[in-house]
Amino acid sequence: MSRIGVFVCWCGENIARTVDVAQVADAAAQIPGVRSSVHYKYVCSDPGQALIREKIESEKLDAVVVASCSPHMHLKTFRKTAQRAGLNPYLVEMANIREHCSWVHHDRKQATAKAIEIIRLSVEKARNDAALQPIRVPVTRRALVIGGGVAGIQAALDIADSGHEVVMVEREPSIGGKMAGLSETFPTLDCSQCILTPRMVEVGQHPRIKLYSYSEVEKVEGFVGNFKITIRQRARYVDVNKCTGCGECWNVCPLKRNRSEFDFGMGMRPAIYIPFPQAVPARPVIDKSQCAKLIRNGCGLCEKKCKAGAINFKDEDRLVEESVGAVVVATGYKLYSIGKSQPKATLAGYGEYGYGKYKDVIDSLQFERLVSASGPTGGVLKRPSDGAIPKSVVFISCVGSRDNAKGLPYCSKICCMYTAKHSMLYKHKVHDGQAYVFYMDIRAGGKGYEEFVRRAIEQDGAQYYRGRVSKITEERGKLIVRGADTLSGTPVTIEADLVVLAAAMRPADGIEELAQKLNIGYDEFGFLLESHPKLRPVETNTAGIFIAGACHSPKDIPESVAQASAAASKVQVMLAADELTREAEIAAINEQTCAACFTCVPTCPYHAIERTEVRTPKGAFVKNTARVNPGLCMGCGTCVSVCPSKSADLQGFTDQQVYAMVESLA
Amino acid sequence: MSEIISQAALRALATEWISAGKNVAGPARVKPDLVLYRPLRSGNDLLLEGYQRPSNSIKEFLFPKSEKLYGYKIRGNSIELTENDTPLAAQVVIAARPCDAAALPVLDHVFNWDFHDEFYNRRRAATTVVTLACIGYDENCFCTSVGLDPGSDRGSDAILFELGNRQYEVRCTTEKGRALFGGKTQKSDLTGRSATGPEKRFDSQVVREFVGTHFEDPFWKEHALTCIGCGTCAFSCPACHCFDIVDAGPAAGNERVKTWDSCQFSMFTAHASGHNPRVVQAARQRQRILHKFVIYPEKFGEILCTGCGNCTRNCPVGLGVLSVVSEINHG
Amino acid sequence: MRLGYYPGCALHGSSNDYEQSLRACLGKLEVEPEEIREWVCCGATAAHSLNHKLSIALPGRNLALAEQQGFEEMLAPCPLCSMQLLKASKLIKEDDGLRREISSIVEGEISGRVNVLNLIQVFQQVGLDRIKGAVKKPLTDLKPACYYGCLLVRPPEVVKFDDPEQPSSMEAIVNALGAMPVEWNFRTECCGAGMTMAKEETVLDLSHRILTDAQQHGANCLVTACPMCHVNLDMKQYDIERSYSVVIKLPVYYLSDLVGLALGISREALGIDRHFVT
Amino acid sequence: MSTAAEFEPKIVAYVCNWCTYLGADLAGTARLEYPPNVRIIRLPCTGRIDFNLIIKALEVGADGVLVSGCHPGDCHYTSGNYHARRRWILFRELLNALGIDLRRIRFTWISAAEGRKWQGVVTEFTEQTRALGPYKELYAAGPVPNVPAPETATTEVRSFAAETELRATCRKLLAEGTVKVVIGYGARGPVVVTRPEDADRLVWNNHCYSNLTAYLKRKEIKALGKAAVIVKPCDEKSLVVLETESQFQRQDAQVIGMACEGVGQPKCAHCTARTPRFADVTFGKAAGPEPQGSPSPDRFAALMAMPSEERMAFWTEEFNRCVKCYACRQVCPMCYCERCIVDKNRPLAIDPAPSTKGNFAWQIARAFHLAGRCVGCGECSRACPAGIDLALLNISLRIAVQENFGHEAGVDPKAEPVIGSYALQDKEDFIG
Repeated sequence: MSRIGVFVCWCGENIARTVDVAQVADAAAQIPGVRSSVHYKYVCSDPGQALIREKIESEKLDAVVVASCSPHMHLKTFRKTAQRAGLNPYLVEMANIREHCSWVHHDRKQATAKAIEIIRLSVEKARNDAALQPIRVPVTRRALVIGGGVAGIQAALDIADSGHEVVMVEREPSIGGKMAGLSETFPTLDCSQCILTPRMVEVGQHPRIKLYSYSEVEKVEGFVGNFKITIRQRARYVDVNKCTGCGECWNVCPLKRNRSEFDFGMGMRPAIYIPFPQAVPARPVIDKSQCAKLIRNGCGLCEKKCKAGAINFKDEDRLVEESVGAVVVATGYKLYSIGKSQPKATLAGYGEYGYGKYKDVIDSLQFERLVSASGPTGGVLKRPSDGAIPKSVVFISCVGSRDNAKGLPYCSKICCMYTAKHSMLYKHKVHDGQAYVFYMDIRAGGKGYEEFVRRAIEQDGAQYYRGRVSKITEERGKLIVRGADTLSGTPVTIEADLVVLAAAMRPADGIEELAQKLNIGYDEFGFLLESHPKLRPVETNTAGIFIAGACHSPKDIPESVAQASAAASKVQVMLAADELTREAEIAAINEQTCAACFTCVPTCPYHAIERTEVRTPKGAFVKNTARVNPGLCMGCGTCVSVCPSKSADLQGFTDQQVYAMVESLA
Repeated sequence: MSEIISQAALRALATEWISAGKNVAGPARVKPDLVLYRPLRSGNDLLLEGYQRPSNSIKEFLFPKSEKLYGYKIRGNSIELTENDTPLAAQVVIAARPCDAAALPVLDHVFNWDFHDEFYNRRRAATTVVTLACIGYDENCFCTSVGLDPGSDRGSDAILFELGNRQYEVRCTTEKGRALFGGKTQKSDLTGRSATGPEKRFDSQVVREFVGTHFEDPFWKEHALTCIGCGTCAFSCPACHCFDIVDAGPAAGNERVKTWDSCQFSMFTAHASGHNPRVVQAARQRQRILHKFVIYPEKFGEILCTGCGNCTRNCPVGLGVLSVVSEINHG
Repeated sequence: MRLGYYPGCALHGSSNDYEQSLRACLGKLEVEPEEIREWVCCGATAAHSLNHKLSIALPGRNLALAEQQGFEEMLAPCPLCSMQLLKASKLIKEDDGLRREISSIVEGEISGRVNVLNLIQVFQQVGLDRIKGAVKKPLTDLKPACYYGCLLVRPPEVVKFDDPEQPSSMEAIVNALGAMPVEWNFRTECCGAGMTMAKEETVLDLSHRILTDAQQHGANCLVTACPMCHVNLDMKQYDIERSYSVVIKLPVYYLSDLVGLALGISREALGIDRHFVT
Repeated sequence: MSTAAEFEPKIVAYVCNWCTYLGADLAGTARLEYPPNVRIIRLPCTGRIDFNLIIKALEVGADGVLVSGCHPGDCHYTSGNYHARRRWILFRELLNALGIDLRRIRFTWISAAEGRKWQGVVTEFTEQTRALGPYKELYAAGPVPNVPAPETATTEVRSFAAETELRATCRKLLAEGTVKVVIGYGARGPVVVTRPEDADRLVWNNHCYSNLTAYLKRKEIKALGKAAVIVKPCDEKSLVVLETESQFQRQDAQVIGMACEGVGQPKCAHCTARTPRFADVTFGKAAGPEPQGSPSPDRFAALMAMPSEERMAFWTEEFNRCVKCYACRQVCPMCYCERCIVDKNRPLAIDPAPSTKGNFAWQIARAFHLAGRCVGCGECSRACPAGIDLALLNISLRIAVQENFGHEAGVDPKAEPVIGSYALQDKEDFIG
C-alpha cells in the first residue's frame, strides 16, 4: 500500500489540547507511503467521515489510518466509512492517540512526539494490510437435538416453531427423559406428566421434527453450518410405521417379569414393551436380551397376535445420515451410583447406607416412581420389600454431593428441593406417617423455593435434622438409622420403614464419548463446558454446537427449560441466513512450507486446524500439511507462535505487519 | 646466503606491528582441539607448531564473511544512501599456509574480472601475507595433486621455512614482504626446509575430463547421498568465493551487506518463481566439483582448489573434494 | 518370599492364643512367618494421642528393622498394629523430609517399601482355592458372624483393604471352609476396645449389641481377626450376660481357628480350649 | 553512555486486544497519567506473541519490552495466555543462559478493568528501565570468561564385536528386499548402502558419531524406498520425537539399535542409556548397568555461576566465530522444516548476515525451536566448524523443560509436546 491517507482527529479538545495535531499531521505526511495527511475536529462526525470518503476518491487512497481514539471505540465506524467509498474495510487502521496518549500525558511536546510514533506504527501496519474478505460458510438450515428430555424437547420445539427442521435423537425407546418419570414437581406440586406429555406429543406430531428414538449419535463430521451426523437406529424388532400401538403384543407377551428401566426396578415389564403408557412414539421395542424368540427361537406369540404384522424378528441396527447446521446437546443426567460398583476409581460407594443390600433403601428417582400416579403401585406408596405402607420414612440428602472424601465436591442443587417435595408427597399420601430429613444445609434459592421448604417443615411436619447418617442397619424388619443432630448435638436413632437417598447428579452415561465425537470440552466430572461462563453460557468452544440442561451442570426443570430456549435462540440466529459470515482476520497456513509437525493442532482452542494432505489436481499425494478451517478459526493467532517454520500466519496481524510495526520504532 | 629470524624475534615483530596499528592475524588455538586464523592481540598468541593447518582460511581477512556495502534510510518517499567508509588499517596475515596464500591469486581473478570489487581490492592492497611452509601433511592434504607443494610461495609476500631450534629462514618475494622484514633478520648460510609430499592423490586432468563428460552420471547421485547440504566446505575453503547480498536489520533502513554463500545450500539457486534448477544435493555437489575443475579453469586457466583439504577436515559427514575426485580418478 | 511377623504386645501377652492359633494353621499351609528381631511397641496405645512424632517413630522403628532384616512383607495380625504401621509408612512415603527425620530418630533407613499385611491378606495370598483344597473337616454346621471391627478396614485411605462399610473378604474365606456366614449388621461397628480400661460399661454396651445382633441373625459363633475384639467379645461375654441378665454363650473364634479346624488341627493345638466361651 | 537524566527509555509493549489493551484504554478514560515512553503493539492474544518479536524489539533498540495479556482463566480465546505462559517460562531460561538482562523484559497480566495496574506497571517499569540506563549493546563483548570446553576423547579406532553381526543382518535385509537402503556408519562417516555386497562398508566402532536419523528427512534418501537406520541409544530418542511430530512412522523404516559404551563425545559423559529401547532389533551388549549421567555438565554449572554480563561476553565471543554454514541445522534430526525461518525474508525475522546480531538471532531461534524436542545428541556442537558450544544452549532448555514440566524429550512416546500444550498449574512467579 503506497497511497495511505492519514486522518488526525482533534476529538474536539480531547486530543488537540495535549497533542499538536497540525504538527502530527505534517510529520505523518513524511512517513513513507503516506499520500495525504490531514487533521480535522471530529473525524467520526458525518463531515469527518465525508472527508475520509472524499479523500479516498480524490487521492485514490489504498489504505486509511485514522489517528483518534481506541479501535474498540470506532474501528467498525471507520471501516464502514471506507467501505461506502469502495475501499475494503480491512484496509483501515486506527492510531489510538487519545486513550493511549492525549488523555494520559500532559507534556504537549512529549505527547505530540508519541502521537507521531503511534501513527508511524499504524501506517506500517496499514502499508502491509491486505484486502480481506470475511469468510462465508453455507448453512444447512436444520438442527440436531441430542436427547429427548425436557431440555431437548423445549429446544426442539422452539427451533421447529421458528420454521427450521429439527432432527431429534433419543437413546431410550421414548422421549420424555427423567421428567416423564417424576410424580409432581416443586414448588407448585403440579403433576409432571401433565405438563410434559403434551409437549412430548407436540414433538411426536410436529411436521418439522424428525424423531429418532431408541437411537444414538454414531459419528459427527463437518463443522459449523455443515455437520454430517451418522445416527445408529438400534434394532427395535417392531416396524414403527406398521405398528398401531394397539398393545396386543405386550399384553400377550408371557415374559412379564423384567426389571423396568423406566421404573428404576420398582416395577416390571414384558420383553416387548413401551416404557410407559404415554410414550412417544407409542411404539414398543423388543428387549433382545429377554425375548424367548430372539434367544432360542421359541414363543413368537406377539408376532402371531400382531394384526398389523409389525413384528420383525430379523430387524437389525441401521445407520442413517442427517445433515444439520447446528447441534444442541441435551443429554441430561443420571444419579450417583450409591452401591459398590463405581464408574471411576476416585468415587466410592456408600455401603453404610446398605443400598442394594436392604430392599427398602432406595434412591430418589425410585421414590418418584413409587409415589407417581402412573407408577408401578398406581400412586399408592408401598415399600419394595413387603409392599407395606411405610409409617416412617427417612430422607437423606447430599448422598455423594459435597463430599470430598469419597463422593463429588459439587452441590447437586436440586436435592434440597425435591427432598422437601418428597416429604410433602409422603405426608399427603400417608397422613399418619412421619418423614425425617437429614441435611447439611438447605439451599432453597429460587422463586417460591424457600417458602416451599418451610411448608414441608411447618405444615407437613417433616422432621429436619441438620446432620449426617453414619449407618443404616436392619433389625426385625426395621431399618435402624443412626445419625447425628448437630444442632442439638445429640445422636439420633430412627426406626424407619423406608429410607430414600438423594443421590448426587452426574452427567448421563457416555457423555465423554459423545463430547469427543462432537469435539467439545467437558470437566473432570463429565459435565460439558460452556465457551464462556458468563457471556457465552450455552455455546461450546466448537462453533455451531450448543448445550442445554443437566448435561452442563445440575439443574432443575425451570433452569433446564430456560437454557434450552436460550440454546434454541442461538441456533435460530445461526439458521436465520443461508450463509454464515465469519471473522476475516483468521489464521492461514502456507501449505507449501508447512512441515506437518502439527504442533498447531493441539494448540488451537477451537479445533480449527486439521491434519490433511496436499494433492495434485489428479489426486496424487504431494505432502502432509495442516489446514485451517475458516469456519472454525476465531483468529487468536496462537498457532502462529508455535509454528517453527512460520508457515502459519494471522491475517490482519501478519508477521510482516507486526515486524514492520516494531521496526518502525528503530 | 639466507635471511633468518628466530621465533622469539618473529613474535616480537608481530607485536611491534600490532602496536604500530596494523591488524595482525594468524593461527591461534581457540579450543583444545580447534585452531583458527584469528586477529591477534599479541605476537605471543601466535601458534606456530603442533597442528596441520587451521580449520578456516585466510580469505576472511580479504573477503569477510559479512561486509557492509552501504547504509540506507527511507525518508518520506526518498531514500538516503551512506557509503561504507570505515577506514581500513594495514594488515598482516602471518604464518598462513601455502595452500591459503595460493588461493589469493585465484580470488584476484574473480574480483577483477568483469567487475572491479572495491571492497576486496582495498583489503588486498592493505594486506601482506607471510606464509609458513609446511613441514608435514596429513591424510587430507593434496596440494601436490593440484600443482602446488608444501613450500610453494604462490600468493605470499614472504615465506618462512623452518630451520629447527625455533629459527626460520625468511624469503621475501614482494616489496611488501621486504618492507616488513627489512632489517629484522640476520644473515646466515642455513636454508630452511619444507615437507616433501604428500604423494599425488589424483590427476586433475583425468578429473577434468570425467567431470566434463559425465554430467548425468549416476556417480553424482550416489556420492551425494550422505551430503547434508551445509556450507562448511565452502566456508572453510580458501578459494570458494560465492557471496550473497542481503539487507540486515529493519527493512525501514539499515545496511545492505555482502555475505558468504555456498552452492551447497538448497536455496542457493532458488528462483523467485519457486523454481530451483539444482533441486537435489547431487546437482549441488557436482556443481562444486564442476566449478573447481572445469568452469573456473576454462575461464582463468587454473584449478579453483589449492588442496588444503579443509573441506574434508571440516565436513560433519566425512565428505569433501578429495573423496570425490580421488574416486573419479580411481574409478 | 520370606514373610516377616510383627506380633505386637497383644499376641505375646493377653492374646497369645491368637499367636498359637495362627502359627499352627499357617504352618499347615506352609507359611512360616519370621518374627522381626528387636521389635518395639507399635504406638497404638497412648502414643498417637500424646505425641504425633512418637506415634510415627515407634512403627517407623519396626519398619526400619523389617527392612534391615530384609523383609519385603510383614504380617501384623493385630489390626491396631497393622494400621499404625501402614499409617507411618504412608506418611513417610508422602513426605521425604519426615522420612529422613524419622530415619535419623530410629537410627535406620526407612524407605517404606515393606508391605504390611493383616491375617486375612495372608490367607488371600495363600489363595482360597488352595485353602479349599486343603480342607479336611468342612465346617458345614457352623454359621459364623464375621466380625471385622473398626480398624481392619479403616481408615480406608490408610489400610486400603476391602470395602470399609460392606466388607466381604472374611466371608469369602469362611465360605471356602464350608461354613455358612450369616448376613448381619454390626460387622464393622466398634467393640469399645479403646475403653476397656477407662469406661467398661461402654465396652459392655457396644459388645452386647454386637453379640446380640449376630445371634438375632442366626449366627452360632462369631469370628474375628483382632485380639482386642476377641478380648471384649469372648473374655467379657460373661460380664455382659451378667450386666444385661441375658444368656448369650456365643463362641468367639479367631479367623485362624476356623481355618485351622477345617484343616483338621485340634482345638487344643489351636488354643481354642483356652477361650472363655466354649 | 548517556546519563539517566537525559536518557528517555524506549519501551515496546506487546499487549492482547481484549484485556490489557482495554486496560490501557480504561487508564485513558480515567485520565491516569503515566510516562510517555511506552509504544503499544496490539495483538489479538498473548498466544500470538512470538518469542522472535521480543528479540526483534530489543534488536531495534528497545530498552525494555513489556508483554501483557489476560489473567489466567480470562483469555478471550480460553487458553492463548496459558500457551504463552508456558513459552515464556522456557524462553526466560534461554535468555538467562545467554546472559540477556531479564530485567529488560517484563511479563504481566492486566485485565480490562485494571487501568490502575496498567498505569502502575508502565510507570514502574519505565522508571526501572531508566535507572538501568540504555540497553546500548544487546550483545556486548567483554573479557572472555573461561567456560571449560567440552572434552572430546578422539582415540584410535576400536571396532566393536557387534560389527560382523550388523553387517550380516544388513546384507540379509537388503538381499531379501526387506529394506532398499541401509543408513549406517562407514570408515569416514555415514554411508548409505543399497547393495547387499556393499554391506561390508558398514562399520561399528568408537568413531560412529553421527546421529543418522537426520537422514530420514532427506528427499534423496526417501526416494530410495524403505530404509534401515542404525541408531545409538542416544540417537534413537530423536526417532521418538519425530514420531510424535508425524515426521516418521515405524513402518517407514527398520530401526537397528546398537548397544553402545560410548563414542568419546562430550554427551557420553552424561549418557543415561546404553541399550536401545525402541529399536526393532538390537545388536551388541553394553557392559554394566544403565549409567545415571546427570543431564547437566559441569561446564553448564560454570556458565550459570557467572554474572550475566560474563555469560553474554562468552556467547558473543562464541557467536562471533559463527559463519552461518548451518551445519548445526543440517545435522539436526529435529530441523526438518521445508523452509527454515532464517531462509524467509518477508518479514526478516532473523538477520541473515553472519554478524553478531544475526548470529544471536539465529542461534536463539534454533535453540528455542528445540525446546522440549532436543534429545541431546550433540551433533550441532560436533558439526560446528567454528567450535561453538551449541549443545550448551540446548542443555539450558533441556534442564528447564525437565524442571518445569518433568518432560524429557524422546523418552516417552506418549508424552504430549511441551510447546503446544499447557497446564493450569504452570508456574507464573515471574509474571507481575
